Order: sequence, then structure tokens, then C-alpha cells
Amino acid sequence: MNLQDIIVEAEGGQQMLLNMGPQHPSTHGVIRFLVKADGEVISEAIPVVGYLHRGIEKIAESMPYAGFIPFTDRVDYLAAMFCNHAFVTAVEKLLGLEVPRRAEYLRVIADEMNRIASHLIAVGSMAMDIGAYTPFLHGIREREIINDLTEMLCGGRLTYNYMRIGGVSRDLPDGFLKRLKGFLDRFDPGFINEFNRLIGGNEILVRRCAHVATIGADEAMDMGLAGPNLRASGVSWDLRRDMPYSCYPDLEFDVPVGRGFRGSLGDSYDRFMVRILEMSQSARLLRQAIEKLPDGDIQAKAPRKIKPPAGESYGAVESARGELGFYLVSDGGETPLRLKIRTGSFSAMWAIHRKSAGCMLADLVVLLASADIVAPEIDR
Amino acid sequence: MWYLLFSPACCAIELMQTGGPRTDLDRFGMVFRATPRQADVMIVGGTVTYKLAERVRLLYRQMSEPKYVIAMGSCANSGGLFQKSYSVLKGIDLVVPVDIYIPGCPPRPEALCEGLLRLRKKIMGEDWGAIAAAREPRLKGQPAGEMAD
Amino acid sequence: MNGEAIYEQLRDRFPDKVSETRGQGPLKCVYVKPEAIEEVLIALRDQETLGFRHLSFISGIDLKEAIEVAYGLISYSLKVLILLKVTLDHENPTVRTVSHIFSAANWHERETFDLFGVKFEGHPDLRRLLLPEDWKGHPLRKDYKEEPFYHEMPTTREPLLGRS
Amino acid sequence: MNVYAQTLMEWLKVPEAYLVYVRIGVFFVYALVALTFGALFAGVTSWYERRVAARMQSRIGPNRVGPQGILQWLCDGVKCFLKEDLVPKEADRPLFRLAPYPVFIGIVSTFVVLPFSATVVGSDLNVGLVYLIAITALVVAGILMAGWSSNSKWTLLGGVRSAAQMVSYEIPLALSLLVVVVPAGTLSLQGLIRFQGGAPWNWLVFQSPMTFVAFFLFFTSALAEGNRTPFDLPEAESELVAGYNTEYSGLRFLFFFFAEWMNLYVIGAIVTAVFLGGWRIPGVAWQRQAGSPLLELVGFALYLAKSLVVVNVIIWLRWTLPRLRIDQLMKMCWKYFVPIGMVSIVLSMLFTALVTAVPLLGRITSIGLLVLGGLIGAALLRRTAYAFSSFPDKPYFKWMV
Repeated sequence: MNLQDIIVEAEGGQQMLLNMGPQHPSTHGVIRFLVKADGEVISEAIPVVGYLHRGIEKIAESMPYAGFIPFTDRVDYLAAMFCNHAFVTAVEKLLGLEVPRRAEYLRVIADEMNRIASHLIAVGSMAMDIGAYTPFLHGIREREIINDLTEMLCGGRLTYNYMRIGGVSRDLPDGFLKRLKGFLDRFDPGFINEFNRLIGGNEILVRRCAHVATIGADEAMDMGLAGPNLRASGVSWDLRRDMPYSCYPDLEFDVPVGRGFRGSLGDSYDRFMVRILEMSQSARLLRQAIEKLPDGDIQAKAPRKIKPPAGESYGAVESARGELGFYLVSDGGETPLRLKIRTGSFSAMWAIHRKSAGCMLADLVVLLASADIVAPEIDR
Repeated sequence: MWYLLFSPACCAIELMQTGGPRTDLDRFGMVFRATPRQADVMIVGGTVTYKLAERVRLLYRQMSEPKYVIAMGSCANSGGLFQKSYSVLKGIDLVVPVDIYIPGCPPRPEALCEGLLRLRKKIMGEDWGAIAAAREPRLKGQPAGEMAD
Repeated sequence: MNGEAIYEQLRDRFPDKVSETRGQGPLKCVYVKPEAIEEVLIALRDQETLGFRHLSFISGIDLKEAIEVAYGLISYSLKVLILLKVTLDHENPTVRTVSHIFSAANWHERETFDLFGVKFEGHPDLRRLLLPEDWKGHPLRKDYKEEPFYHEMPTTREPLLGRS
Repeated sequence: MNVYAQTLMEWLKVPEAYLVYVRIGVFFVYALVALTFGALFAGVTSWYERRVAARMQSRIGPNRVGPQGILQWLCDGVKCFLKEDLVPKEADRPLFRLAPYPVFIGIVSTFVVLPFSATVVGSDLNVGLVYLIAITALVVAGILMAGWSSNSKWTLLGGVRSAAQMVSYEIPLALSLLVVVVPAGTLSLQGLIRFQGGAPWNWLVFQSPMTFVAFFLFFTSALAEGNRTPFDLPEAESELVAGYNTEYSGLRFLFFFFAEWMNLYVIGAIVTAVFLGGWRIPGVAWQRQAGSPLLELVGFALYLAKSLVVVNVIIWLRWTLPRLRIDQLMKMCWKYFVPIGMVSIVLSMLFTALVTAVPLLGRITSIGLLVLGGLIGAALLRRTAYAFSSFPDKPYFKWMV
């Protein structure tokens, strides 16, 4: 059944068919929903994705390995560092390359900074979708500081192109760690507490989010959810801890899990709160990484022309939106034979499709925001 | 000037940050409107695929005169990084007329501010008679505006 | 338990349906007969000692003479990723759907159908996911050719500046 | 206004027969002045709101047009004038064109009874409150018309939401006003103001516990009535694009826009008149205030200042609170507000009877409630002071330690 048939069928029936998007203020990026609604109550919200399908996977097949790193930035523009990281991990696994310790630490520092930045947008835009505009801009304010830091680090505000196969592109600039420490002192616990006072504990927000679109643990696993969405459902699964990569085994951190903070397990408020808790864990990781940062090289000796042997590898990192994996098939040439990008938003979007029935129109917006969707990650 | 909240990709974040605390677009009296009817300028920030291009065209037709388009970022200008892709439109000027092109991938907030101020300058220098003449056929014959989604 | 041991177990259980461990590089895989993919996945998911509850991805691979579909599975208890593959005919690739086993597969299969033209039999809603519905061809196949126009929009553009 | 017409006649020595014309003239001028005041207020408030919002969000806000950007609203207005007045192809054309007017009229007509000071009032209707509630119902009709005629589902949803919400909240609104009417014994706005005194303990808010409750009831319901956050569902940007005015552009949108901000003043003015002592100056009898131009001006300034405080609070609320869901909104109205209003009326009657018997009790209650109100205000101030302090170290949630 194609879209036209769905439209015709719904128009003939008792239900109202709403076309939500692609230009709709709350759809994060361009996502379109065909909402079958009976008044305010949704009977089905059919997502129509692909408005941002840029064929990155096809481009990869014609690009040399090193030249593809800038493209990975655009897979998830809110958390571009993770895409860098996952891709270089996949290539390094294929090459069997050992990355210097210092480079690993720099990667982790960059990653965790990016995680904070991404979660800030996630929780802020959730508040915005519920109607409070101010917390979002407070998030943006903190994010600007992180943007400054990444600009110092790699010259980019959004799209970093920081990691290289076998290391990172440049070492820390002077004064970077001091500024990062300054930011952390301000951010955790100061900003997080302020944010919680402003919006996290707001009774209206709690009422809007608690018990809304509850996803149980079994359901979450079945739908392939990952990252904070999965953890909010009570499944303690974090690639950083469970399938360790980079220098995460050296660092101590907790994995916050949803436990029905104000409602039932796995509801929208849990997803919101898990992200806030994760931000403070990221700050903790950053502090440790600054402490332990070793001296040494930042770049392993990688061949100038990267030509990995034929084979397959899967480089996965725990991105801000869950498991981000690059499945790489090489035939021994200069370009990959196939690159498949597995993203968290893709499965989250499917979960939204499944969970939307029975929600109210306003709940769909909450569900969408709480799942933290980024359109290009779905479409690639 | 009120801008339309429509940004497909990466540049959306920079657009938000431009409206945010550091480079405050509200200083120039620019706020976003969610509906194309009330917006004066459509900022197309990001990659436009063929699937989306029809929507961009529709949104442009839904806007009321006088209307302006800003192509933000190299993807919107010419396809940018994704020129080689099979599904990306190579520049939005193939579907809608563009007033200002802002380079960058994504452009910095300062660049976007500059672009908007340039647009303002451009509007100040416009010949009103010519615009009225250009609008004439539309007012007479054609149906005004399409339905919104 | 590492990947090799799991492949071993699978071979013991389905001796004629699961192949030897193949592939080079860090990630090895086993080939499963296309008609057996459902039972193998059910076994992987439901066996207590394995517990592969997470379908990470489904990916098509175009090898020019054949199309492969790869299934990446993660076990929460064993903390390991395994890769299963089926080999399909290049002209008319068809395989049974697994969307009733892992509901996450629903969209992954739609995506694979969209980009590779792999037909998943029994899929409840096999439509194009990413590309417009009237798109011609499956772009991630190696023999895909771009059309000059899509809905009167040119797909190519004259260079703005001469190449210097 | 009749007083002024009389004075003018005597001053100009116009024969008695022309009284009607002079009256019409005076009313016309007054209407113009009131409308200009309303429009000016709406415009400046829209700028002011943007500045306040910007401050709350650590931004600057419009500051380019005029000193501190105060003329920004004028720019936006002119821009809207020049924009194409677009009617969608499939819209119900006459209805679509007509819809903004009821909204605008509904809001502007409230200026008939809203006083500015002791004698400057359009018409001191003896059913002023009833008139207010009745005339603002026009707004619902306009919004519903706009929602329906645009022939778009978003506007329809916005219109229906708005209608449901406004019709529902009119009931607690009226009930809370009745609570006040019981002790005052009048429905006229001027009468209510005269009943109150200048000093805070003579205000109707602190008259009795019931009026105290009614004040909050009224304030909340008025927010809902005026589609302000946390009740701005009809124009919920993230849900319904822009609600009922999605399809409007140019001048017609401007009407909605103006109505929205004028409504701010109307809410502030009603709250001030009914609960906060209106134009009364502490320690001055209202009869004296009616006579002297200077005292009238002072009264007007006081009135405006009080209204502005209320407007300010509304703006703060708008930029802090998220919005409710439609079912929660309805539940709140019918399950809590209406019963509270009903009970308050009954209790208010009993209390009035009691106070008539024991006058001292009334005085004690007033002062007690004033202290309570002061405490609430102090708590609010503490919260505000907190916003100016640096980041806190104490976690908000206990389990976050």
C-alpha cells in the first residue's frame, strides 16, 4: 500500500488525516508524519522519512577512506564526533592499527564534550516542544561554550573532522584544559541544578511526560532501541562499559538507568531524566580524562594511502543517540565495497511509529522529542 | 523581518544558535514564525533532496509577497559536499529564486547575521514600481496561495 | 564466549544450513541458507545461553554477481556481536522476512528493499523508506544509473566557475 | 463621559438641544483615544515582552529601531501592512476575511467599561462585569471562524481547541467574579473600585479568604481565556504550527496579533479594577478624586502601574512555564476550578453575613490575608533573587546526589 492509498483510505473514513511536516516546528529536522487522528487522539502516526536521504553510503563507495571522514560529520550533526570515532574505529580494526594512548584520551575528551552538547539540545528542545522556550536557550548558551572549545580543538563548531585514522588531527591547544575545567566547574553541578530547578522538576512538565509513551524493557530490546532510550526503559546497556573501546576501561563512570522517576518505567520523563544524568556522568568522565591524560604521540604510523586488506569490520561507539556502528566491507581496494551506518535514531523512529497509537497529538510531540531524533541519522 | 523556521539539516543547529544568546537575531527584530504565511524570508539551511525539493517549492508558494529566500550553507547553494549523491538537489536555485547565498558548511552564526543584514540592504534598494509590475499578473489571474499541510 | 564459539554452536545445531566460518579481518561471519534464516534467528534469540535480543543492523552488499544480506546481532548477556549472511540471486533477490522475530527488522528491511531491491517475503509493509515512492531503480546497487531529470528537476548542474 | 459632555456644553455655551450631538462627539473622541491607547499599549507591550523574554534567556532582544528598540513594533506593524493579504484557494473566502474582526472587536469593546480613572470611563454600566464576560465571547466566535474558514486541519484543530478552552474557562471566570460581587453588592466596575479602599488591606483580594482564592482563580482563568502560557494550546507552536492563525498573513494577522497583546492589558486592567483597588489613591476619598484633575492623573498612573505589574507577571509566566495538554486543561477547569468557584460563592455569602454582624472580624481577616499575600510575594521575590545569584550547588532532586 503506498502513501496515496493511505491518504485516500483515511479521507474516506471517519478519521482525520493530518499531515505533520516536513516543515513543522517540532519535527526535529525534516520528518513527516501522516497522522491518523480521531479528534485529538492519534490512532496511527505513519512516519515518512527520507527527506534528508543524501546517499552517504553510496558516496562512501567512491571515496578513499581518509577522505570520507568529513562526510561522517554530516551523518549526525548534533554529535558529529561520535561518527568520526566510529568510522575511524572501523577502519583501524580493519587495518589492525594500534592507536596511541594520548590520542585515545583526546578522542574521549572530544566525545564526551560532544555528548554534553548533544544532550543539551535534546533536553532543551524537549522543553521547547512542551512550550517552555527559555530552557532551550539556556542549553544553547552552555552549548556555545562547548562550541568554542571544539573550535579551539579542531577549528569547527558543528562538523569537526577531528579524528584521523590512527589518531587525531591535532594536539590540544594552549589553555584548552584550563578552559575546559572552567566550563566543567560551571556546568556540573551548577548548570544542571539550575536546569532542574527551572524545568526538570516543573510540575507541568512532569505531568506532560510521566506515563506518556511508556516503552517496557522487552519492547525496547525488540524494537532495537539503543542508548539513552534503551537505558530509560531499564536495560543497563552501554557500549562504553559492555563492549569497551578506546580508553573507557581506564575511566570510572556510572550508567544511569531509568527507574520510573516520576511515572512508570520507560516513560518520556525517564528518557528526559536519563539524559540529564548522563550529562553529569560525562562531566565526571571529562574530569578524569583531564587528570589521566598521558603524554605521547597523537598519531599512529598509518600508511599514506590507506588500503586495508579485504575483510569486514564493525566499529561501534556509544553515541549520544545510542549505538552508532559503521559496518565496513572492504575488498582490498582504496575505497570500501560497502559501508552501512547503523544509527540510534533509525530504530528510535521505528519505536515512535509503534508507540504513537493511542497518544494524543500533544503526546506525539513529547514522544518525538524524548526519543531525541535527528533526521539525517535516520536518512543518512 | 520574520523568518520561517525551516531548515532541513546541519545548518538548522547554527540557525538556532544564531537565534540564541550569543548572536541574538532578535536584536534586529527577527523572530521565527512557524507558518510560511507570516514569514518574510525562508532560510533554506541544509541539503535539499529531491523528495524535499517539491516541499521547498510548495512552501515558497505558500509564502505571501514580498518574500525572500536565503540559501544557507554550501549544500543549499550548490549541493556542496553531496554533489556526487544521487538524491541531492544541486542547489536550491534550481527550484526557487534565491536572494542571498551564504557559503560555509555550516556557516557560522556571524555569517548568517551578515547574510540577513545584506538581505536587508538589498530590500532597502529595491525598486517598488518594478516589483508591483511583476506582481500584477499574480494578483489578477492566478489563484492565490496553496493550501498548507 | 566469543563469536567463533557461537558459530560452532550454530553449526552443531543446524549442520546443513549454516556454513563454515568465513571472511577475513576482525569480523567473521557464517552464511546461512536463505530459507533457514528465520529458524536460525529464532534459535539465537530464544536460547537462554545466547540471548541475542538486539538486531543491530541489516545490510545489503552488492557483489556484482550476487547480493548478500548481512544481519548483525548483539547479545546483551554475552556482550558480543555476530554476523550472519545470506547469499541471494542478483536479478531477483528474495528472502523471508524476519520482522516478526525482531520488530526492529521492519525498517531495516524496508531500507534494504529501497536501496538494493531485496524483496522480503511476508513483510507487512514493504514500501520504499528513504526515497520517493516513484523513484526508479535501487541506488546502492553497483549497476545503478542516475536519471537526468527527476520531476522536471535536473539532477546535474553546470559548474558555476570554470575548472582552474 | 456624560459628565465631560455636560462640562463641555457649559463651557462652550451650546444650547441644550444639541446635547446628543455633543455627547456623540465626546464619545467618538474618547473611543479614538481609548483605541489609540490600546493599540499603543499592545505595540509597546509586544516590544516589552520580547525584551523581557530576551533578558530571561540571556539575550538582548530588539534594540535597533528607536531608543532601545522601542519602535520595533511599529516596524513590524508597517511590514505587516505592506504584506500581501493572502487568501488560500480553498478557504471560505467571506468568512476568512471576516474572522479577524470579531476577535478585534471583542477585545476593543472591553474599553467601554474599563475605567482609566475616577471619571474617565466610557460608560459606567451597572452590569459592567456581565458585559465584559459577554463581549469577550465574541473572540471565541472569531477564532472559531478563523479556524474553520481557513480549511486547514491545523487551524481547525487550533480553533476547536481554543473554543473548547475559552468556553470552559468562562465559567470559573464568571464564578470568581461573582465571589467578589457578593461583598461589594454591585456589578459595575466603577462601583467595585469605589467599594474598595486605596490601601492594600481595603482591596477586594484581601477582603475575605474566598476573594483571595477567587483572585487566583480569576487570574488563571483569565490566562486561559487569553490563550497565554501555560494555556496557549490554540497556538501551540510545536504542536499546531501557529494554531488558528496559521493561514493568515499581512493585515489580518496583525489584527489577531494586536488582539492578543491588547488582551494582556485587558486582563491586567480587570484584575486591577476588581481585585487590586483600581485607581484609588490611599487615604483619599473617591469623591475628592473625581473632582480634581491632578488626583485623577495620579489615580490613572496608579491604575496603570498596577496593571503593568500584572502584565509583567503574565509575561514572566509565559516565558517560564511549559504548556498543559488539552485533557489536563479541561480536567483542571471542570474538576477543580468550577467546584472551587461554586463553594467560594456560598462561603462568600456566609462570610459577608458574618462580617456585617461582626465588623472587627473583617478587618482582622483583611490584615491576616495581607500578611499571607505579602509572604507569597516575598517567596516570589526570593525565587527571583535566586535567579540573579550564581549557580546553585544544592541539587534540586534529592536522588541526584
